Amino acid sequence: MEREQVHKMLRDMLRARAFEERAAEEYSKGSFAGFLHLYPGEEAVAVGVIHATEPADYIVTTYREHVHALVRGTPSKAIMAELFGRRDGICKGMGGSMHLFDAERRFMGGYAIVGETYPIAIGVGYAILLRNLPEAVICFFGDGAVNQGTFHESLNMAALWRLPVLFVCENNHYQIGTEIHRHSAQTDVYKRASAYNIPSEKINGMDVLSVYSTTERLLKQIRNGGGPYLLELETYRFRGHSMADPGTYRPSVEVHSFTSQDPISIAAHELESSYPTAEEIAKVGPDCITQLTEQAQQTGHLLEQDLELIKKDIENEIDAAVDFAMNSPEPTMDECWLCFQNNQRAETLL
Amino acid sequence: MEREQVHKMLRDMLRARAFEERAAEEYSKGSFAGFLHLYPGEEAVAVGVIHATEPADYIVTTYREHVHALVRGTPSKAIMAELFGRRDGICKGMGGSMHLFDAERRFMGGYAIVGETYPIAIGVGYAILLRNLPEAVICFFGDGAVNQGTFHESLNMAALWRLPVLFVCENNHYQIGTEIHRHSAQTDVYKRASAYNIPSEKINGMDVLSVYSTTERLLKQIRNGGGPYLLELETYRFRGHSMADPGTYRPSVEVHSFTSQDPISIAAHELESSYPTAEEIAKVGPDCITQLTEQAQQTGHLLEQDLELIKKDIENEIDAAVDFAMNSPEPTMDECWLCFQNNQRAETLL
Amino acid sequence: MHEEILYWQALNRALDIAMAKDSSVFILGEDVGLFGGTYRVTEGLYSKYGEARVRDTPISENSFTGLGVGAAMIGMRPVVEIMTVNFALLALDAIINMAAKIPFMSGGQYAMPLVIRMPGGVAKQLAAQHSQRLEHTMMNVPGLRIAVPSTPQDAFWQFSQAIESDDPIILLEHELLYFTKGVLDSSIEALPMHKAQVRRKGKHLTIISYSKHALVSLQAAEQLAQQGIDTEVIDLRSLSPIDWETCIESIQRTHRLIVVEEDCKFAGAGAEIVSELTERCFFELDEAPIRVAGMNIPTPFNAKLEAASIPQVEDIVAAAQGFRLPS
Amino acid sequence: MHEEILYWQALNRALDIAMAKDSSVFILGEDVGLFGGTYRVTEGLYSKYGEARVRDTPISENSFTGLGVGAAMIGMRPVVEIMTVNFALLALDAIINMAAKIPFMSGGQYAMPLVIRMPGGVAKQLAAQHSQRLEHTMMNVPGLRIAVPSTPQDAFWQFSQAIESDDPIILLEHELLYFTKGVLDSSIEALPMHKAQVRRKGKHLTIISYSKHALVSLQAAEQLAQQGIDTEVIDLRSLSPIDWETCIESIQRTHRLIVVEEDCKFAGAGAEIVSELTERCFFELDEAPIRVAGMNIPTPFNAKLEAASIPQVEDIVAAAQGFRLPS
Ligand SMILES: Cc1ncc(C[n+]2csc(CCOP(=O)(O)OP(=O)(O)O)c2C)c(N)n1
Ligand SMILES: Cc1ncc(C[n+]2csc(CCOP(=O)(O)OP(=O)(O)O)c2C)c(N)n1
Ligand SMILES: [Mg+2]
Ligand SMILES: [Mg+2]
Repeated sequence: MEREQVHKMLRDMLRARAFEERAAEEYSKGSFAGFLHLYPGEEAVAVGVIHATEPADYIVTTYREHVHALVRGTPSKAIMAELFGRRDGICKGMGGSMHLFDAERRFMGGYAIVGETYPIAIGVGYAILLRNLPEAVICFFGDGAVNQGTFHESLNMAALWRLPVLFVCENNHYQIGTEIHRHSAQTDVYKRASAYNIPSEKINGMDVLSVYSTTERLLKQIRNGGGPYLLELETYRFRGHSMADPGTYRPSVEVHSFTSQDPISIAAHELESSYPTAEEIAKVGPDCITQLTEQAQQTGHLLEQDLELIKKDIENEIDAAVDFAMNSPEPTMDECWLCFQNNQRAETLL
Repeated sequence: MEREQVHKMLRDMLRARAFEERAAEEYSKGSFAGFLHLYPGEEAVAVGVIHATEPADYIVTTYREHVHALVRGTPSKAIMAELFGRRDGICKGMGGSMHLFDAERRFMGGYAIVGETYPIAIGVGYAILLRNLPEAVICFFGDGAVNQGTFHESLNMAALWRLPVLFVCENNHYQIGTEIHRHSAQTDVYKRASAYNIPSEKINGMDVLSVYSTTERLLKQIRNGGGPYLLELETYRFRGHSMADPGTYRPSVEVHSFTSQDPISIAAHELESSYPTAEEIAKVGPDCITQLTEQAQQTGHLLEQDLELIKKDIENEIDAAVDFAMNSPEPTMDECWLCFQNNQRAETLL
Repeated sequence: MHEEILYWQALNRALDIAMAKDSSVFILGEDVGLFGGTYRVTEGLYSKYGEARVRDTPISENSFTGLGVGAAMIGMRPVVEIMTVNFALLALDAIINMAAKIPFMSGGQYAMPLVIRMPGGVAKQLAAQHSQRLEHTMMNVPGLRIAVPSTPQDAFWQFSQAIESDDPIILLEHELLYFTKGVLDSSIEALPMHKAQVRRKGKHLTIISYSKHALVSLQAAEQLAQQGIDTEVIDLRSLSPIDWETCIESIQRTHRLIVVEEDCKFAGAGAEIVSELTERCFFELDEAPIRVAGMNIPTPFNAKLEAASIPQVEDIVAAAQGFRLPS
Repeated sequence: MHEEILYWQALNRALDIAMAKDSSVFILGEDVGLFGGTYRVTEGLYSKYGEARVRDTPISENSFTGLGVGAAMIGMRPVVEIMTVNFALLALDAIINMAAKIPFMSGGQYAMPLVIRMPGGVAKQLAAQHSQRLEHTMMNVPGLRIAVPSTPQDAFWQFSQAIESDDPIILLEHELLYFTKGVLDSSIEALPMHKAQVRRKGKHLTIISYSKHALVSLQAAEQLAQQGIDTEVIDLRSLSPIDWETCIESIQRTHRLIVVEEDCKFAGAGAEIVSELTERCFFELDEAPIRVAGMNIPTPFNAKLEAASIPQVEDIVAAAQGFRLPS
């Protein structure tokens, strides 16, 4: 893999981590309320998958989607302002954390009702089919979401009509507090695809490089008319389900074993000579320090300045995003109605 | 297999056929309206399965359920009166053809919304589990019903909690006018069960003997705590989907090939020396005449009088059922409200 | 062009014209293709436009309705047929949580040019699970618009307008209307999508209704006329938005109001109509407004009870006779 | 026994008592067990009654609600928790087509001792998909009964009564009530399940409300009292059936009516209340009844807009001030 690409992915993982930790901080400060579902631990999934997409591809995702939007290219300030509910948010403050949409980047939305991403994805896929274009749809969903009826219904239709959809399961082993073996009779999510004659596989979702290369291969195949595919990515969230959930239902040894596989450290490892220092990494988040430090000690780190630069950049970016959000005005009720009636255009209703 | 048992099953198949053809006749005469979904061609399924049940087992089924109720033991007159919407109908005229319920016989209802049988069945199964009883639930559904989300959701829960449910797919290859390969990406229904780690198999649903013996074996296993199982029965409906559907979307060669497998003729074959005459069989329905006649000519028929007696009996029974239905009064609005408020008993609402 | 046509044919015509004109229009639903549609609305279109644009679906209401939502987001103009409104209970997440909310939640980034057609209402002995009317449920959802055409002309107009609109629109078609006949004049300009229409002028009282019961109300009005009661009948044509102005103008003349609906009375569509008009015309009303509506009971299978559970001509006549009219 | 207790604790208590007493009572829903319930209602029950009777479910709303229906048919008394009312849109087939209709369709053969609990309403910046109120949808379904307790005492009583009833009952719990405190007195006899309660006596006007907004209305009444406007506040406690007598008796004294609801105004619960009471008290009303209700818009995420989209104390006060009171 190109060093450049790895570099970009590591950078996006670091941005993702920094963005989310900052969002948590702002939430705790009371800058905004509501449900806030964070992504630390799962960065390799969104980063690996989305880096493999083309601008013409579409992305459909869930309420845990800040990072997906960020990686897709939505400016961090537009996302942060949305979390703050402000006028300059990507959805003008109407959607909030769980409902980021960015039409320009074909980012088809964050959905807060579990299981909604499938029908949206096959709908976009159906449109692509009718238009006969070399485009693909990426449909993200969690392990818990697999048990919603729409999974079954949508995968069947995707297979029947060979829709260009890559179904990506972010299997973090939990549906809020319910572990996968307590919510699914079949804990290998990828095996469920056979019920629809959809090919599938499971790979390590903590390894951004293989996520990237697998996705790249699959998307090519899908854009060439290969039909739908299901990719299961095993991953882990370091935090609780949302800010309201301390995640205490998980044995600490389990949490520890996964933090030692921190995807950021795994990616950094690939950049061989560019390991960050323990101090630098400390800023990323406590969960990966030990691991990264160890690796850094073992392999040495050459491009220290580069990494320092990246970190600095990111810090500045996120600071700027928060500033921007804070200074963006609250939307007015008039603006709210405009968003609502946007589609009526020149139509005469009565 | 005991000759007695085969005899009883053949008798029930003939009753089923006669009941349904008479229902069609009454419908055409205008004795009642609504949707009427008939069972000719599929008799071996209901008869084979239900003969293998115990009185303590429960049955959940669809809108195409007259025969299921009949075989379970609901008197034909109570069913016919329900089709007529009369007071002495099994549901007092409130439910009609698609909604037969018979609590006494643990016949948990005919459901007209495709996919409803699964949740009801797992609910009954869950109650059995909590009560720790050696009982099973039989859940019938069509091939089209497999694509409803509830199939997926319910089978997962059945497997997770090892509920005592036998899922029986009446695969007649059609969802109204849509053939199975046009509605399901996976046309072997039984293969879908693997997505939930549920064991399954497919057998010939035109062969009442194997349906019976397979079901008997499976129910024993389920009552002994073996967990859920999915049994796919390949069958065919000779008529259209309902009285509103002439079924013209099916190639006549296809219809012909299946009528030549008429389950009644297959069952009769087992009774070796008891073949009916062509004239006798003519009363059963036109679709199986040729086949039965041929077989009869080839093998001879000894217990002609027996069969004649059965046929006569059935004719009398169905005549009596129609008489009964016709003479049963229409329910009054008062009775209607009583059915509705039946559960409030002595409760003070306000 | 002025011709007699059946209601289903008017819908078929509207769809055919739209599909011929705009390749982004497609229809999907159970048995809409090869089979030609349960109520024939899609007859002939499968062979004309092919299976991709006239798509037979599995029995997966929530997901194929959601498919329509996704396709509409990127500029297609899907028409989803839900075989009957009763099955829409399975698709309400797609309709309410997705179609109605995405344009707003996205801050106005997405249009939602989606039409969802549903036959419904009490037909003939279809029993409780197949006789529902869900207008009240959909009315309470901001973002949805609801058309309830009662004539072939309106069916043609409103379906065509719905396909052209960028908002999600629900078309409720009463099952007993498909084989009713009426004039379709394609030369006259369509009424605005949601405008109510006064079907009969009258001075003693105003009946407001919609869909099949607008026609039942007209029959009642004819009977009342013979008794010297001159009844105005308004066919709302739309349940969201509602054309209050036409209603208010009428009440200002008649000072008496009956709202007729097939839906269960308790929390049905009529509740909103009576409530809003009372608030706005309180001092114009000489007597209490009356709802003539379906009984609060699941629809019984028995034919007589079924008929008794929804308003008949006589019920409306009796209600009108209860007024103390100025002589 | 007379104690201060939180709303969620009252629900927890009711369930605990019912489970201890009757082994046919069980609860199921997402994270009700090991996790202890999103709003703590099932806290402690998993360890006390085991995982079979406190069942964590997959995210399969329609089917686990339907599971409750099936179990209720053979005599269990299931309590289904739908994590929030918004997800009930996925379970409406089980609720409306199954739970509400089976007892009737079977000719009265089956009871349906099922309770479905759902948190809901506008809480704090949960955005459009998580801020809904579906009371209107459920009200229009004959066969369902709906309780909307606003205090710990009512939560305790009504939940206990719901579990004991053989009818399917929906318990709507406002998300902002769980951590409100109130007195629970287990020595006094419970009010009947669906009886409305006059929370404040008054002579100038009647406010009818329910759930959280009954409390908001009380606050408004206090402010109005300081301005010399003596307001009666009725907490309906039940949306189906509705205790009309209590409402009518009040209107006969005050002659003025305001209905307050958080739900969208258009075709919301208030429409039924105003409509029925207008029909029945037309000549008792001195002025047009008023609905103070939520705006007809999906709930915006922004906190200020969110607050502006539902009635606040000032909105109620302003509405009351609009009346021309006798001096
Ligand atoms: C239909 C529905 N039911 C329940 C919820 C509440 N809920 C939100 S997230 C969640 C867990 C989802 O788990 P999973 O799909 O594994 O995604 P993760 O949060 O782990 O990324 C639940 C139950 C919901 N939002 N929608
Ligand atoms: C949810 C729902 N969608 C659609 C229908 C209309 N409908 C009734 S029967 C049927 C076909 C069912 O096919 P299958 O499950 O194979 O059963 P079969 O009729 O062949 O016995 C359809 C689409 C329905 N009743 N319920
Ligand atoms: Mg998960
Ligand atoms: Mg079939």
